[in-house]
Amino acid sequence: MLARGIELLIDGLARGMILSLFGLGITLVFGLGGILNLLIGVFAVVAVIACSLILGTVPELLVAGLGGVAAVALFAFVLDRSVISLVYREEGEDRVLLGIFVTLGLSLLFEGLLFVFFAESYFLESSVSSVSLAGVSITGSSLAVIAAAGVLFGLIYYFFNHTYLGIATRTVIQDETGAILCGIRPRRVQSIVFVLSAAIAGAGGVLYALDAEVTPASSFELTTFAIMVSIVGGVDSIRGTVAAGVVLGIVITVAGALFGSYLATVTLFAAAIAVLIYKPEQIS
Amino acid sequence: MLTATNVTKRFGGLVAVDGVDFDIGDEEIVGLIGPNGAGKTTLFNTITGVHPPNEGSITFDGEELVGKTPNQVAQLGVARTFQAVRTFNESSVLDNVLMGAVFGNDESVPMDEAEERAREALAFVGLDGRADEEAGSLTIADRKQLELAKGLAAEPRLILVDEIGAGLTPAEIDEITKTLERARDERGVSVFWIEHIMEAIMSVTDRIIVLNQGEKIADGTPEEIRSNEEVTQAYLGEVDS
Amino acid sequence: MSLIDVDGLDVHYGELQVLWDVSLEVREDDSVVSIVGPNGAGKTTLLKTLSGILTPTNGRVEVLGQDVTEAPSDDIVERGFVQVSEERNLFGDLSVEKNLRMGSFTKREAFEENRDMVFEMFPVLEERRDQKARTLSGGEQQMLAIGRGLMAEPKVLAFDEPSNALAPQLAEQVFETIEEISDDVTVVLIEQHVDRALGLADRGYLLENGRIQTEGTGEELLHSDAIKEGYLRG
Amino acid sequence: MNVNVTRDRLPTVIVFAVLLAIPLVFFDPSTTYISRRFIRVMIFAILAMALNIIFGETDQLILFMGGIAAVGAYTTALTADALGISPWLTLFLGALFAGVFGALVCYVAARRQFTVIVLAIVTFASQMIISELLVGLRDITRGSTGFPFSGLQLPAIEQATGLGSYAIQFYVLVAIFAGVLGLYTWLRRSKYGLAFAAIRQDEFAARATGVDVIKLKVFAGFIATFVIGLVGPFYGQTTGIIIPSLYSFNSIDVLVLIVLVLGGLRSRYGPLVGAAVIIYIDNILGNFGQWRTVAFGLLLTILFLYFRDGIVPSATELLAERTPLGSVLDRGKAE
Amino acid sequence: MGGGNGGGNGDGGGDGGGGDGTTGGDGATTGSSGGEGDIVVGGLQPYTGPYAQTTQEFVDGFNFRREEINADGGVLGRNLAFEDRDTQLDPAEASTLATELIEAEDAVALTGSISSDIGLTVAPIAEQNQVPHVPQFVGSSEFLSRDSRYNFRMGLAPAPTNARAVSQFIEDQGFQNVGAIIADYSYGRAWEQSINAIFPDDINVHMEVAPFGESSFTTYLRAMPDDLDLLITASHPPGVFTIYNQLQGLSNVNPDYVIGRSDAKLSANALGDSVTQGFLAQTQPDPFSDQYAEVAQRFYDQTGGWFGVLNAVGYVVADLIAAAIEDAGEANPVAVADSIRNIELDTLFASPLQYTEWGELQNLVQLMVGFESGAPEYYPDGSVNLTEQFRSEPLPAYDPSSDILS
Ligand SMILES: Nc1ncnc2c1ncn2[C@@H]1O[C@H](COP(=O)(O)OP(=O)(O)OP(=O)(O)O)[C@@H](O)[C@H]1O
Ligand SMILES: Nc1ncnc2c1ncn2[C@@H]1O[C@H](COP(=O)(O)OP(=O)(O)OP(=O)(O)O)[C@@H](O)[C@H]1O
Ligand SMILES: [Mg+2]
Ligand SMILES: [Mg+2]
Repeated sequence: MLARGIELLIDGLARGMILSLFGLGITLVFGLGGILNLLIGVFAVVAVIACSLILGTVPELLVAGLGGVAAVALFAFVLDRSVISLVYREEGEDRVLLGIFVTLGLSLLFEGLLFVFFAESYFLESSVSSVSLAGVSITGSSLAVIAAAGVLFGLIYYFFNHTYLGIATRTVIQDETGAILCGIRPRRVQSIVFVLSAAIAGAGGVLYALDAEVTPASSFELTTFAIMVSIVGGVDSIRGTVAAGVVLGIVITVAGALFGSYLATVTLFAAAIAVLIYKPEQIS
Repeated sequence: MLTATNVTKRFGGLVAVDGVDFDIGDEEIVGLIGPNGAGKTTLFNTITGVHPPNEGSITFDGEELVGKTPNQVAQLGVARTFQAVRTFNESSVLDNVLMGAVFGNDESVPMDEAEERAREALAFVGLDGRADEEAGSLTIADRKQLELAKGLAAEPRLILVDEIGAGLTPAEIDEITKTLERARDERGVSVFWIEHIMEAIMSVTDRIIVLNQGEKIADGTPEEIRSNEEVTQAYLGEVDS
Repeated sequence: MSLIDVDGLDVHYGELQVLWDVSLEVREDDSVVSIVGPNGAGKTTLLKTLSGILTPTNGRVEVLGQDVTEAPSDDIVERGFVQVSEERNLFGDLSVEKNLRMGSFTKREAFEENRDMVFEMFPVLEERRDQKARTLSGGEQQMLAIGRGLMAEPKVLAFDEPSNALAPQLAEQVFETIEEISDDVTVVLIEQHVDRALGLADRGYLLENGRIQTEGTGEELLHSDAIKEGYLRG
Repeated sequence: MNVNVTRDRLPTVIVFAVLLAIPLVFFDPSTTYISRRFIRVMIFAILAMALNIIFGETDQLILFMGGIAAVGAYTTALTADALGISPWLTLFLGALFAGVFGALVCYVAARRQFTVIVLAIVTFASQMIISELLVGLRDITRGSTGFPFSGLQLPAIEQATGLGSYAIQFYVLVAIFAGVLGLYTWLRRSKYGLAFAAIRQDEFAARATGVDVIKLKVFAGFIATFVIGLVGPFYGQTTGIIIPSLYSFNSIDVLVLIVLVLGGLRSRYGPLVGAAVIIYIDNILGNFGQWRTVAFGLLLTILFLYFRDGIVPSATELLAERTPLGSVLDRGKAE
Repeated sequence: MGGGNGGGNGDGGGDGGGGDGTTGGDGATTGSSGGEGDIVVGGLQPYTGPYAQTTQEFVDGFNFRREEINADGGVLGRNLAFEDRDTQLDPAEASTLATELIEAEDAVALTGSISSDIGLTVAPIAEQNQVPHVPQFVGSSEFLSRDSRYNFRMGLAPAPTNARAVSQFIEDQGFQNVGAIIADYSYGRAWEQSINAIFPDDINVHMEVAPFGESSFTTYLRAMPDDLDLLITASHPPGVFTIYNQLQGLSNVNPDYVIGRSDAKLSANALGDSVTQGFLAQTQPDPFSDQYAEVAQRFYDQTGGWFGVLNAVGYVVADLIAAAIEDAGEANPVAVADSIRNIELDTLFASPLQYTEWGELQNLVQLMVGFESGAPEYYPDGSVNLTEQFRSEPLPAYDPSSDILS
């Protein structure tokens, strides 16, 4: 019984860490620049597809995974320089609204393209094998996810708390003019963060695909989860987003085990609503 | 008219307003001064229902304000302006004042009468020529006047004014000070006024209340305040005007 | 050589023109240059243009002999022009120390040295180095804003209404600090306390309706009719 | 606030004359798909109108329009079925139920001072829950296979007028649209309009001015969700089936948002024009086969980037510059 | 991958006359746009959404057969044209498109529909307009009623029929412990009921119900007994691949066989080599027949692709509609529906295609197809080959008035 409980928690943790990564993709760009990036799911899917294409030639998952993430970062960079720039030209609520709609349009566009050219199901296989310890069996993918996401969180934490550029991104979140006055170029920081968020979402996608099927149709669902996690986590708090992802991951996993069916999904959304009603002031 | 007893407001561990008692009479201009962070704005917020006090009672014409929402307090006849001006910048100047006239009052005023009141309030602050402009296009000084007009259009008995002089030139401060004075004299409105600009506040107030770290440390005529040692130490420093 | 040379500046917000043909100069031997004028005259707009937040429609801005009219903001800070803005623009959720660290974004190598200098100037900031900026009192925030401005080792430090909304005691402190700083750094000062501002200034400009009306030494301006009528009490 | 009444009525007269003429010109028993498209335009115009009231006027972005429409549709159909009466009789009940539910959500949101985004997410999550429940409570709702629905016809009137059932349905929707438009116009010109403007710009200041923000937000929320709940059953009627996937986020909310924003937020005819344009575009893109979504996404991106103020406001502005007619159309926009 | 879509649907223009590169020149009859032009089949394809790939496979197979037919002189001397629309899996959209295809394009038949939602929405439209509707995949038992005359089952049998085939497989292999993951929507629940009604009483069945959109099945899988002989995932169609993949990561749940979806080719593509570890595709087309091999060879020669089971379903639909029109002697929908109902068509299915009067597949034979390393003869570029694990007896048609699903 206890073993089963631990298994559940670990499954939930792995799932939650992936959710956190997706959530971070939203948090960084929305908290920083006011753009609710509905392309997050597309980024994740593109990374998975790129990774799986690379696996065709370089059959090493780590390399291919990094390749996939790099590809999606490049994709995001091009978008940022072109369309997203037009959005950043607006300010305040105009930017928020335009951001939502432009990324909505773009996500339809790219989803459509993926449906036409890459409509298959994608999985990635990790070479980590499952482990059994004192009656607790942990799947290889969970281990891989927890390890990789853990490293990523560490890097992200270090970046945002200990590097000039990382702290600078937070200054742009808090006060764009203040940042300019310090000689920081918000637009450049925003670009870096946009690309970074795409890369993080891409990494989330690659980890997700270790376990579950990814198709172009996944992108809507992934975006949904990303937004929920980010909002529940407080939208501009990196720590909050990570915590929210982990908690929601565990909630949905445990609820699935306890209630067994559609109530799990209901529980997830209900939990999110409850958090928001209880603590709306967290959210800017 | 307004009586506060033992008003205390805490934010977490911080006691922003600490057991403050005071009252404001009819047709009186009362100043509220104190160092930055003394709790002046917070005191306003406890009166207007934005941050109801944790303890104490505030009555207005005998009616308890604690527990009322901001709009209920406004409708009872307590108008206010904000430290950072909060006019409705996308609406016309007239509509801004109209909002005050229509909603700042518990009587149901027909639209055309409300408009009459609004125009009159605009004239009172000297903005009558600019009724159709967008509020956002006014200068800060004019927007402060506009906010005042919006409050006055509700025909309140008391208006709370938060640092209306900040950032204005001396000439503009004089202007707005006169408007406040006229509000009392011509419209019978009491004014409760937070200000850091001593020249302005000393010149027209009947009484001044001084807050320091949430506590009331003095309450008296401008002369008394000027010569109060504690006030000088906590607030005025070496400068005295 | 002049530190700042502004020539024929026109600035618009969208359709709305706010500055007309503004020319002014900050010289190396100035210690304080004051810009005064009524609300909405365009003083803040002028400073924002100098900082590269706004781009002029016409005219030129030179900082330390280099044309920065179209330059990005970091170039301007790096060249030595920094401003302490009207709203202070602190980073509320960052600690005092991190705010200072961001101030040295363009002078990273000198961060520790400069930080210690700021702490020396404002000991209270050292006491609060790990406190979030938003929880500071108004006066402390103003000190932090000034400190952050100094971190970039500016040649010219501009202040936009530094005493605004400060209690008289604090306002006085700030003026004293400015006077102190102006020994090392050239200060551009915008103030509603016209008498104090012009009292400190070597030279001053009167800006009205987006145009420079008068210029002169602080003393001259203080006694000019234009100032007496509009800005000083009786 | 003075409105020149006769001049103001001109666009209204034109719009409704066109709407009334549409069935006579375009509806033909051999091309019912065209009738269906027009009905779809009306349905989305009304939905966008509802969103215009709640989001455009009071800045409450709700993303459970599909869910609310479903609440209206299921309540209407299931109670009619249970009581053995015509859904015409329970239509109001469905709408009321939807409206009360919507009002409740708005009340919680206003009390807890949700920001736009929080409300959007909370309603989105509610939408997900509603969909799950519709599928999960299959004993009541018939689960994911839904049930056929065709009770909202008026055979007597069809016979009396000689008009087809699609034409009748279209006219019913035009009547609802007229009602909502009338209500909206009245709201905008009364003190509600003033209060909405205050709430939209600065809720905090609005409270301090004496505006009962909570009451007004709940009021706007009730009207909007009532209208959405009212239209829900008609959407099922045109499709011939009431089924959870008919009322999904992707098929309702996304489209309504696009329609409203492209048509013109806070304009009286924006929702109608937006619905017509978007559904027309959608129709044309039907020929693109598997490239449809690509083309639609591309077009949307471009439209949003370059027509973000909405078609109606942009057009009236353009007209106002050129001709006196513009100022006529513009009425009701700026006051 | 993804190259398979170059060939197919370049016929978006669709206005009568020339257009199609492959036409044999036979359609040179007089009327350019009116009655004697192409015979149009309408395609309600969910190009956007989770079935994008599935529908594309279908379209490729359909167009392949259609072009062959046209190259062969067409049907009744006329070209068979395909008007496809993206339904986006939205019922409202699908119903309008179905009507439009019938009214504006004069479609003689509709096809392409996937999922119960769309099937159930389009079915009454087909009945009202008296146009035959042959979906790709609609498994809902409610798709057909005893009164249906214009709707015909195709690529996916209803759950009771599938369960019957699985039941035969279980008896044949002597399985004792069987697990199933049930999707929490009507098709999944229909499986649940069918399993309860049809499976032998003396075996242990363990069922777990998971949400429709679930992406993490580890929890449900852990709850399965360790010594499973067979795990049924076909009862959770959208989860099949994910379930199988997550199963690989669990050391203590090791069924010998896993029944997944019918699309062997997509399964192999998605799951890679692991598909050889017991994955089974339950198919209606028979990939081991000579006829199938011939077609698949032609397909490979022309497109370089692997002719999979889903391509075969598209192929069969084109075959069926063309044959029905020929039988009817006219491109009249009512007559075509009539001849479909009476047809006995030997095509790529494991049994001749036969319908009940209400449109249910009759005497259907299903296969359990396994995988091994290697490549099919007709697709030498492949890395897995198909193996026949089991072939069912002819299955009785599901009768909507029976009480299996109550
Ligand atoms: N909503 C709040 N949450 C937490 N603390 C608050 C809040 N509002 C005010 N405070 C704190 O309460 C104290 C008093 O603030 P208040 O705004 O009343 O000062 P004030 O006297 O108006 O100062 P100033 O003259 O600078 O405007 C300050 O320390 C402030 O940080
Ligand atoms: N973002 C803006 N958009 C449009 N107009 C603006 C904007 N900012 C300022 N203005 C207008 O430009 C003019 C000059 O403003 P500016 O803030 O530069 O004046 P200022 O001299 O600094 O005044 P103050 O003493 O009030 O700080 C004013 O009329 C103001 O209304
Ligand atoms: Mg204050
Ligand atoms: Mg200024």
